[in-house]
Amino acid sequence: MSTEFSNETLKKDSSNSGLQIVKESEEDRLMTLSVGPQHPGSGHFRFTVKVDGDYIVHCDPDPGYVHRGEEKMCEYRNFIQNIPHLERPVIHDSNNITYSYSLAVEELTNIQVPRRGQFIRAIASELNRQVYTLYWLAIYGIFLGHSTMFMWPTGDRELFIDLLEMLTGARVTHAFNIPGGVRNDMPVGFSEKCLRNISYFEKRLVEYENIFYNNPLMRQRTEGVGLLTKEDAIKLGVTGSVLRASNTPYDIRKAEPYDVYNEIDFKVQYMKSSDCFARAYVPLLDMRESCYIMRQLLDKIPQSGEVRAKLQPNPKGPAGEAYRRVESGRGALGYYIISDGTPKPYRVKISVGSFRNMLALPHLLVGAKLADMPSIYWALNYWPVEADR
Amino acid sequence: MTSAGGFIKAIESGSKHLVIKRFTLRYPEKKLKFVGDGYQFDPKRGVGIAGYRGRHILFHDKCTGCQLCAIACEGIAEAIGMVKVDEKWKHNKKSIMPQIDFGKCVFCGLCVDACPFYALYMTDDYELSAFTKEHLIYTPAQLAVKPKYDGSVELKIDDRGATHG
Amino acid sequence: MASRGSRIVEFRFGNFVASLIWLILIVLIIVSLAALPLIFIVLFYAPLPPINGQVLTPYLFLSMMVDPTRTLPVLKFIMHTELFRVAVFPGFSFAAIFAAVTIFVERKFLAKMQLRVGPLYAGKIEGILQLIADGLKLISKEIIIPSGADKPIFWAAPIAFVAASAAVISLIPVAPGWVVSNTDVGLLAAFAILGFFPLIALLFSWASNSKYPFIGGLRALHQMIAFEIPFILSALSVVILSGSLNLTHIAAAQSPYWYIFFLPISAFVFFISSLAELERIPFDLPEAESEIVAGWLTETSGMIYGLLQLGTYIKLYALAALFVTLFLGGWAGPQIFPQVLGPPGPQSPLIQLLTLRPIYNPIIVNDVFWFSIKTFGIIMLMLLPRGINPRIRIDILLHTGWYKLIVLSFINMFIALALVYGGVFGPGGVLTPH
Amino acid sequence: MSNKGNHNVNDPKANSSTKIEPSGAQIGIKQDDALVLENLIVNKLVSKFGDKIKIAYTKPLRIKVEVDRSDIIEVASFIKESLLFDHAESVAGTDYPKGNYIEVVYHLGSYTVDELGAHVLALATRTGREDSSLPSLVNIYKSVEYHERETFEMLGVYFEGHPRNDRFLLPEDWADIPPMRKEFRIKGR
Repeated sequence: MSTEFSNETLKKDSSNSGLQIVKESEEDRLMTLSVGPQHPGSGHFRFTVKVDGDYIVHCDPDPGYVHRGEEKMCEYRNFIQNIPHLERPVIHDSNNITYSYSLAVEELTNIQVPRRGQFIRAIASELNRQVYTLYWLAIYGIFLGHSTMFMWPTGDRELFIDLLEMLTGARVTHAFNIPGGVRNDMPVGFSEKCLRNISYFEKRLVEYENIFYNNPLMRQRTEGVGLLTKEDAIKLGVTGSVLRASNTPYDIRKAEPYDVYNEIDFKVQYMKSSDCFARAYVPLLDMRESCYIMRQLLDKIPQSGEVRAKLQPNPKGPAGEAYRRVESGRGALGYYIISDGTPKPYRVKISVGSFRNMLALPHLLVGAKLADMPSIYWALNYWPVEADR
Repeated sequence: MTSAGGFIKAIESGSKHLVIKRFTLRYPEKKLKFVGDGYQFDPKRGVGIAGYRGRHILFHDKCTGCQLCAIACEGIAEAIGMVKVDEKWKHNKKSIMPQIDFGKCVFCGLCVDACPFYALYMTDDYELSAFTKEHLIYTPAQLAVKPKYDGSVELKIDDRGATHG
Repeated sequence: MASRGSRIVEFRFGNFVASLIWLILIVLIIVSLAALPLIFIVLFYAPLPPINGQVLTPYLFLSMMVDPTRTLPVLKFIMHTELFRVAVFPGFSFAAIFAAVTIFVERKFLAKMQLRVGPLYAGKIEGILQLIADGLKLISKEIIIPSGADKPIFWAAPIAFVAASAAVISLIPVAPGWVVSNTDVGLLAAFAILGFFPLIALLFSWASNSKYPFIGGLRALHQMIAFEIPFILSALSVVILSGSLNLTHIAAAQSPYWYIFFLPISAFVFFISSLAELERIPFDLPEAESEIVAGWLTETSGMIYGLLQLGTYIKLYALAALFVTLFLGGWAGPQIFPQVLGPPGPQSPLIQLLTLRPIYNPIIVNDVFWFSIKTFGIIMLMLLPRGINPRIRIDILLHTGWYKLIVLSFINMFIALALVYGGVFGPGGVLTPH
Repeated sequence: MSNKGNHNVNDPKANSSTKIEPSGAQIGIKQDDALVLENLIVNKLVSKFGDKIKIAYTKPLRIKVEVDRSDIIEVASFIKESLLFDHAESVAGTDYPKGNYIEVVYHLGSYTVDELGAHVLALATRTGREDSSLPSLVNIYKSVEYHERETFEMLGVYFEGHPRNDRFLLPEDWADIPPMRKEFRIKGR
């Protein structure tokens, strides 16, 4: 980008009745574009960009269009009643957003989850991760103008939605994790169906690579675009696939294994190239790894046993605080809960990956081309509703 | 010429799908089959029984009017209100039973978890459209009706792809 | 109880027949009360040509409906009028029907590739009437004009778009002699008309008085100008081989060997450039919806949008037909239609009417058939990238246009020149048709 | 990345000694094998800053440090430079009307040191409820930028040195008190 402007235009000055040379200022060259909230490529989110020709010189995120005050609402409800509304920010990943909440409440109230319950939780969490990532991938496809890549993941998402519906009874908002375990046991025939769907899905991932990831046009659009170096990624505190695409193998499931994840053998998927392609490709690797994790979980799950610890309708523990994290589809998802000994939490702070990744948006967009805006924005794995809470 | 190879692979992958079965579920004609009879809860064991969480069914011969479902719903959706019913039951002295506003209900099923008398379950029925909001308020008498749901389609997976039949 | 609208209305054949009879009755009433008197009045004042040595009167004209001996000559006369060529075949209506079929086939084809169903409910069979439904919807919609818009240009641009597309159609021969305007500068005229499109896009985007259309219009301008040059250069090698700019001559010159065998690179460049010219995926940057909403179409609504879409698809047909004319030998193909329809020998007037005896020309029908088949194949090839490719970025696009495609088209131009100087083509060449 | 499976954080006996509104005198460090790294961090902090800081608690993988608002920049720089907690995960402000203070907790994590991947250091500081202001950590931790901005609008804590103490999530026409203050009540509750 050049910051010096030598364009001089002739403008007619009415007072002087003659031609006067007016120097074009920098601001005159810039055009402000509002991306969102009624823009097809924004979601419930708005950011204004200023473009100089085809280059973005300024970016100002303006979230809050779907701010619902989840944290405030939590203070008025008891620990169990918080679950249905806490999963609203990201209904595609609702098992993960209630997972860390349940973990934190269990830490506060000293509940031990039965082993089978822990496994079912992990299975539901992995299934939901697939649902979210497929949805994300579908949108990424349409952001790059690839309509087939929108339809295929949206269709294949049904595989996991069907499984989740079989397991939890709901298709998107599951309200399945609960302090003390899970709401119900696995139905008969679940694991066979799950294994069948997983093995079909693994074949589909090859097709995704053929038509989308290995397509030269997609590579041209994403490779070398939006470079986020490891140092910058750490400085900005991004998380999830964005962090792992920047050559930092950090995954909460590995770094701080919760429930049964320390018994599962898996690798943290990361890439070194730090560009949009890496940020788009890491979720695919994640999905593949997630299939592998699910097979192990279904293999290792105890055949019988309790799935939910008995707890009183209004669980409460001693005063204290807990900060627990899980790895969601968008990275670390932490709950900081302060309890004052009553059945209602005193303060709940949700630390979500989307909010943290938003900081990278101006960092990456400034200096990029306008045509790269969709690929950079959506590769950040940013879910506006979750960021607003 | 890796880029040409990429194009050829993409074209091959795309044209391969021209002969694969379609995935779409043709909804109003065909409906999905669900596991079980809907979400139920066993208060003795303290754990639910897997099933679809559709609209509720209320067993009048078991409901005692204890209001636990309404209390459970209080901080969630506030969809359950207790109303007087014109029925005489020995176990329901106050003659009150839950009435559910499905315009507010979020189908979390925590009211089912709260019921200690096996009186409130959920069913497979999810087609709850109505022309007015008042019609979405189901009285205890309406909740007692067992809905007819005839979903029969399941996801089939074979060599030629996944399909809903 | 809440109303449960799950009861499906069953299809009854009796109701269906009754509705058909009602429809026929209403049409009959309208024809006899309004249309017939109108036709009479018009015919009474219009000068009518002699048919079969007999001066046509309104009475005789109307009697053609029942007398086959009069019907076919009248039809034949109409078919050779200039108006018929412009409006019906091979002019606007033919292209519009082609465009309509293209839209429907594209939707079904794309749906199949994406494991969807596509249009399904409009029309009993696989949503075959979806396009009519869409058209009716677009007509019935309100046309919203932005407050700061330049209204005359805003209104004129869609019409100009359709008109320019139709003007390209008029230059394309579908069979020997069946062309609206058989000029000697046909190819040049086609490119001249295609040069209007960036201007229309830019004018429309400027007239919309909105930022996204403006960016889209500028992109359209960049893209079309960048691809105009390889576009023309790739067609130039065809001109070198055929020695003519007349499209009918070019098509006829390929009678034994199609030019695509000698000029594959040119054909490739022409194909890619026409995709870019058409703003189809992967070159749909001017309408990139994730960046600039809908590009230069952002402020369109109702029938303005409908007209622009119609124009786009007519343009698609025109460029596919141009490709067929330049590289695939136009109408050339083996004769598969019989000399006469129905049984040979003299027949009764009714059979003559049914078999279209006086106006059926097997060679022309065959030519039109092969031309349509080839054009449709090219259109399908143009639809295919939409299913498998993402959108390209503007800098890569311009790079492709200015650097790669121009070089490629030059390569094949040298091949064409070598063929001409080597005595293969050109005057007195080995493969020149005599 | 090492797999720290032996840290069973679900162990109920490990987290029974926590309290709300932790008093400063409680520096009782449990001599537990599972807390080696935590104790190391705490010892480093205590030896560096002495009584400037108060260790609120040490749990497996979690440490909470309380500092005065005047020392927070110094402590935060030390945590970043020497203890290598390189990013902030969240900034949580909590309103305590009874104690008449607002507590702001920075949850700091580390990406660069594998062993610290599971650890979260909570750096807490306090300010009064009237004219609440704190020094911003944005020059030390770039990642707190939006979190602090959110805390400003949700609790009304002005961060000195922050580039934009500005509206963020709330509507443009928000004219009420900051909503996460306890005296802001949701209607009907």
